[in-house]
Amino acid sequence: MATIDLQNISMIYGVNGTRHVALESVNLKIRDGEFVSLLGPSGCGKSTLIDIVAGLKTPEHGTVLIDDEPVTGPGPDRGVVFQDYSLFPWMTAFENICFAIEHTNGNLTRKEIEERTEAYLDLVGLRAYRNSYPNTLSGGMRQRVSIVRMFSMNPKVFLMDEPFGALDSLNRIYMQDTLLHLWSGGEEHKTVLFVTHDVDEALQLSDRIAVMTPSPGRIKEVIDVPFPRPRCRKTLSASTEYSTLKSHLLSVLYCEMLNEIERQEKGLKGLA
Amino acid sequence: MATIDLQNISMIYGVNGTRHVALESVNLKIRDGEFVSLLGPSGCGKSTLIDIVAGLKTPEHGTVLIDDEPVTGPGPDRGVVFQDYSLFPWMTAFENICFAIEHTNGNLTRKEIEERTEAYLDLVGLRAYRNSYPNTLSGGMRQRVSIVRMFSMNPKVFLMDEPFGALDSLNRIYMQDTLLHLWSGGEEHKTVLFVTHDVDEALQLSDRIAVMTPSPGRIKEVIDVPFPRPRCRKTLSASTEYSTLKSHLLSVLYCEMLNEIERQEKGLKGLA
Amino acid sequence: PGTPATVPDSPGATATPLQSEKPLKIGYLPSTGHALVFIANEQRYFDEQGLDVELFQFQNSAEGSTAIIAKKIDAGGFGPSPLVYAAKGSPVTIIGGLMAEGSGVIALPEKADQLRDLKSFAGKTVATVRMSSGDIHFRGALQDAGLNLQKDVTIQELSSPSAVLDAVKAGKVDAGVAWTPYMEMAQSQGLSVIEYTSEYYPKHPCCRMATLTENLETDRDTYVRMEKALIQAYRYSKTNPDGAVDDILRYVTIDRGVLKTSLENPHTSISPDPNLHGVVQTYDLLKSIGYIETSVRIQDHVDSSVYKQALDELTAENPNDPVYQQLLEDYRAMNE
Amino acid sequence: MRFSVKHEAGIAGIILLATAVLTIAVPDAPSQAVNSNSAFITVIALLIIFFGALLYLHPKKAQATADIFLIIAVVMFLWEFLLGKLALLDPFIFPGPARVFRVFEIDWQQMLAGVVSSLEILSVGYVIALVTAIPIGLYIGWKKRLFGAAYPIAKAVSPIPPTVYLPYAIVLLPTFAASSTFLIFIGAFWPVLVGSVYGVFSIDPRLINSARILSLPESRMIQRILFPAAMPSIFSGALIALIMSFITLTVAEMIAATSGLGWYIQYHHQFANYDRVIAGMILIMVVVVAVMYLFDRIQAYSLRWQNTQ
Amino acid sequence: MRFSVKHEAGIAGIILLATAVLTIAVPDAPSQAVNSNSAFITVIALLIIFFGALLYLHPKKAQATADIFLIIAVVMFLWEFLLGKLALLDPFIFPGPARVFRVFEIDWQQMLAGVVSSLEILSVGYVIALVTAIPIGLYIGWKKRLFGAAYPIAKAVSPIPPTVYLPYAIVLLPTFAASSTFLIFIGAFWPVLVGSVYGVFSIDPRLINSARILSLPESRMIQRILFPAAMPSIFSGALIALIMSFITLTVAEMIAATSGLGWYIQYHHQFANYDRVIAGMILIMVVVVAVMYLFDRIQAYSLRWQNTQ
Ligand SMILES: Nc1ncnc2c1ncn2[C@@H]1O[C@H](COP(=O)(O)OP(=O)(O)OP(=O)(O)O)[C@@H](O)[C@H]1O
Ligand SMILES: Nc1ncnc2c1ncn2[C@@H]1O[C@H](COP(=O)(O)OP(=O)(O)OP(=O)(O)O)[C@@H](O)[C@H]1O
Ligand SMILES: [Mg+2]
Ligand SMILES: [Mg+2]
Repeated sequence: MATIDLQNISMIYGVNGTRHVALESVNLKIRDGEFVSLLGPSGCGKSTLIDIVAGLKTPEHGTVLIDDEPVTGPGPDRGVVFQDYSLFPWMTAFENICFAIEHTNGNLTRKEIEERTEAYLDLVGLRAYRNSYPNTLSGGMRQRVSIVRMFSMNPKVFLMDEPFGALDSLNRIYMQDTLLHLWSGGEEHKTVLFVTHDVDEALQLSDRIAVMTPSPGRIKEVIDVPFPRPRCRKTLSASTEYSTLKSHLLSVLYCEMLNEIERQEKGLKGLA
Repeated sequence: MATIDLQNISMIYGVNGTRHVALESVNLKIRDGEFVSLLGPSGCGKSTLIDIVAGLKTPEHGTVLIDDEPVTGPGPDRGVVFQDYSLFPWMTAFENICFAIEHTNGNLTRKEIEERTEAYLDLVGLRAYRNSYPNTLSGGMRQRVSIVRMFSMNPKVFLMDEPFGALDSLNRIYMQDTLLHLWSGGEEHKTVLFVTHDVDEALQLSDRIAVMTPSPGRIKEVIDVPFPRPRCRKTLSASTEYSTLKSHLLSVLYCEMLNEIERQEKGLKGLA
Repeated sequence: PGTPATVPDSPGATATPLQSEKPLKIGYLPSTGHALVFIANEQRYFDEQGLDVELFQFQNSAEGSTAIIAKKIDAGGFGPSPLVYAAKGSPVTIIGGLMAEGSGVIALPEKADQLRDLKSFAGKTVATVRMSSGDIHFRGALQDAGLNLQKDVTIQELSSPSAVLDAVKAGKVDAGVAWTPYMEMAQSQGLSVIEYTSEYYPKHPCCRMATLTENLETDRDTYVRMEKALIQAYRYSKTNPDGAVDDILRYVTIDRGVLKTSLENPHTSISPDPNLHGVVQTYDLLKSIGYIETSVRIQDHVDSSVYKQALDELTAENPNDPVYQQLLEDYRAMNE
Repeated sequence: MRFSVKHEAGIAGIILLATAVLTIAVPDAPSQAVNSNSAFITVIALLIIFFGALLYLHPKKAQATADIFLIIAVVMFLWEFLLGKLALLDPFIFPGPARVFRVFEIDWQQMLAGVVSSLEILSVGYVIALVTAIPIGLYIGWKKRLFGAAYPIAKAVSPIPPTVYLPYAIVLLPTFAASSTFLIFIGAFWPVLVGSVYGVFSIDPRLINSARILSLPESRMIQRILFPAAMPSIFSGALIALIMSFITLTVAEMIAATSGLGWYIQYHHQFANYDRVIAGMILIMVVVVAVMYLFDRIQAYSLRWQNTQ
Repeated sequence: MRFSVKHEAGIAGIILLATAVLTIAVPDAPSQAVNSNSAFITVIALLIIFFGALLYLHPKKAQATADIFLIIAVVMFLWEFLLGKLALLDPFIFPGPARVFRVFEIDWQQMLAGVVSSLEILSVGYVIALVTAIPIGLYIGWKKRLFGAAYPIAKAVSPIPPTVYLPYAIVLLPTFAASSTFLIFIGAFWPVLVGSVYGVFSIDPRLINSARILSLPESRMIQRILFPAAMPSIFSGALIALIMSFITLTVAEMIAATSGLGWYIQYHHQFANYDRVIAGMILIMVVVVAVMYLFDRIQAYSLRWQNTQ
């Protein structure tokens, strides 16, 4: 059970006297058990928004309500996969997950914790790397540990910031399926806020997609994804409904960005 | 002018007494001005290979020849975009690029260096962020600074490790075009070794694609991409030749991984 | 109060005209033991002797003695350390004295009575400052009384006389060895004096004025003049004790009353005399209590004649001065 | 219930005032009595004014200011009450505040001269230590071979107490001032060296790789990469070095000094003038706070790229 | 042309041998002469044996070993030649090696006792400093409010020289040994504190965020996140603290000690026995090298997650 209600969120970063508006009046209501994706150009404030919902940053204006309670700080009800998947470098992969379980599922015995950890490592095929320190893992491995660490906290809300960016395509599909399974599989639906750059990924996974404008970030449009679940990747992407939705999404997404890109392209000529 | 010749490269990591074979007998010849992509599952040793060619790691066996000269250390002839795009946190975006130009294009005046830096920042639309420290940039912005920093070194060889992973789709396409332009646009073709997880990206950009096996990493197959240049994204992806090549590539890539994934899926059931 | 160079009541031999004053660097410790140096400087006796004296303050004897050896200063009076340096074969020579006696043993009043006899120190703990004059003479006295320094008493060495006072007051030790003006401070803080070391070794020397032997060979006259200034200072301290107190207070920051009592204390004597006999006695003590081990004869490192010459010249200038007469007498008793 | 900053600041002010009232109204313990308590009263008045000014000028730092002054106020009050009025501990080594602050009134000229002369040898010795230890430390940390050889030797030499250097400094250096400065230098040298070496060691290897592909010449590598990257650790070493230099002052000023912060303490310590010793300590603290303020500003500016938001 | 390690090791060995030959064959300067040079010869022999053993046992570290012993050999040779044979500097404060090493032969019992008693107060004081300063430092670094109030006060108090604490330690603590230990403690405290605070400050904020979403209780946060993350900086502080403790030994052992490393130096310094002072310094160095070896092992183990390549 968890609803997320973003009320009129603004965020301003003040660096060396200058003020940079990162988010402006963001309003979004996420229902209990809903899967919402955030799409938007680089630098539009997606990570900032995730941090705010997680309670790690305090917005300049506005409030975040989780189950109608205002957020005042981080809590174990909200798990986060960070864009740069920060694992604790002094803990092995195993210990990183153990540690998360230990502090969010209070009443487990040591043995149960370790069993669960093993299970989660199996889930991402990293059993052989249980005793490796993060420094010795490849980028994709670290990302997978970071994802299962979040799963292992068993929070009500999943906040995921480009979680699958460093994965090869097969692992990516597999992790998507796993995410959907964990989202809907347990006794209760999780509520998911999912940042991605991949339009297909957003369409495959989400109930709704929120598209943001470039900085200052605002929510431009929220698009319903009406496909029934479980969805089949192949048939879905072949359907015309899918194509229509995708091109609509792209046009919304790109309309403002194209000007920007055009400007950049001039730079390319300037370089020669 | 630069050829890359990987001769029988093996790499073993020794951590706390255990030995982990990351690369095994990798052989690959890249011709002058060629664009070669590396595809492979997470953890197969792609980043390790890039590091070895860059001269940052010494292989256990084998040699890397650049223009028939063995590599003994890093050199300004090889530019690298790292997977985690490490910028110097104490330099602003502007200074990061300036610094790279300054040390690789020895005979420029201060003014020329700064002008070039401006041009490169324009190229990725980050002029407004010239005085921002990396800590205050978004993931995608940092990645773009890191990419142009490499371009600005004007090396003969581009070594790029998942350079576009954190970019939104439009910026990604734009950066791909920019890369192709810089690769072929100047007086001399650059030689590119490009790591990606995106099969489409590899097909759109490369002359050849090397597919690697999961650990220990070996080169399983090298596939020619025969499409003429300049390539048009839309027409290309619609062509049947493209589909055939793509499914071949996917089957090569996945055949070994599928077993692995199947094993992982059992973990998912074990978790419930 | 600033004491300008008044017309000296003992006109010094101003053989050297003032414009070619001889520079001389003297090291001292901020302690009442160096009173003669302070008075000579304040009363401008050095100037009268044609010396352009520059004073250097040190915080302990070791550094001061090193500075002499390193020729960074020309002379200085640093406790018994010139004796030790001489014993090491270092080319220093003692030419005069500054202070004698002045040390004593203190304790809490309730303990003091039981410790009147030296033998009663058996089994007790005593705090001292190693290598201070009091320490040497107290150890010597214990040994003379038949106690074994290693077995019969526990001697706790501390870093300063004030630390000794603290330790005695805090009851960490049974008794402590200190010197003036700490003896007076101790009394003002409620401690009792058990005995002064002058009772063990009358007229035993304390700070000695020393210089490098080679300085005497090349420039003896300068040191004679220095000694003359110190003798004049001695005379001043005898004839004008209040003025002396003022002069000393410019160099040491202690209570005026305490300083005055300490100068009037019969167990303390300011004296410019080199006291060859006393030095030999102390030197022998240093050896017998195990502080030094040497074959060097200390007699080769004391040159009383510099002082004698200074005294003779002054007496010649003022044949009837009772202070100088007394000093002459003392000289014969202590050096010949 | 949590107090607001305003409440807290108010309480601090009231305690300071109470201390002043206590000082004036209640007679000192006989063993702690001084001619006049005016110096102490003045200090309390100055504290109150300073407190108000800080609150007014830096409203953002009101919390820290209130906290600090609350602590100071409580310490002053207890000091005056327990030692000044009740003389609970040996009045000789534990003088009351009135006696201590009176020293400032009497000795202020000497103290001022001491601050100037100490800052002189301090700054020269400290700056030389920085200028030599940072490059050497960075270089040792960077060159694995040098590290293997030089660092163990440096570590073996480092714990030699400054008093041991004293005679050698006196003999080998031309002037006493040079000897004092040398002692400050040697005391400050090791912390900065250790900080620099550790700084290089804890640099993220990915940053080092980023730099290596530029094939920088060594000097540039040290100046532009190792130095800034190791900066946080260097600052930590430099702070300890600063503390060390102040501590070494007492030893350095044993040689032929007649003024100085360390000399003042050492000198009066010798005469068991504990009121002056404590006054000297307070003086050192005041100087240290001022120097640290400067230090913090430089550090904040140099590390402005770190920990943003 | 670059020498191979073997060449270098050979040269170091030859210089050591040459020193021995020089010692035996050429008479000492008169001012430096001692009854017997056998102690020095023994030391050189031991050095050669030790050198060979290290080369043999740790072939991987041959380069560093050869470098270090080359330096030692050159120092020994120059020392013997310039001071022992030629007596170029004042023989009184600059004794030759034969005179210095003879001290070990004579005083070894006393020295051994000194090492034991010093290590005792050293380890107690140092460990107490670690145990108190690390948690306090981490906590101060973590709690912004505490940092604002406590850290400036800590910095103001820190530069008080240990000699000033002496009388208070003597009066307030029950035994002289406790006073000595306290001085060691206070000397080691500040570097560890500063290292811990800076350690917390330089933690990557992303790691802090990772930890915060787990909503850890404060104690866990400190133990499991701040402590390991700040570890490199804590080690840097702890190393400086170790150096400081050895330096403070000379002051600490001025209180009623009758043996000890610092006491030995201080004692003979007072008697101007410079051969013994230098022997004491060498003894301290040997002890420090041994202690540092232990320290390095602990550090390498604790930071094994860092810089793995
Ligand atoms: N410093 C290291 N120490 C020990 N093992 C390492 C180290 N770096 C990498 N490895 C191991 O080497 C293997 C290859 O790592 P590498 O980073 O090259 O993979 P990759 O192909 O780049 O993967 P990804 O696509 O996930 O980035 C992995 O199994 C990893 O655990
Ligand atoms: N700590 C900070 N200080 C100042 N500005 C910041 C800070 N963090 C982010 N910003 C700015 O806020 C804006 C939004 O950043 P954010 O990281 O939320 O973008 P994003 O949507 O996640 O982008 P990306 O897709 O590239 O990760 C950017 O312009 C960035 O420069
Ligand atoms: Mg982001
Ligand atoms: Mg990789």
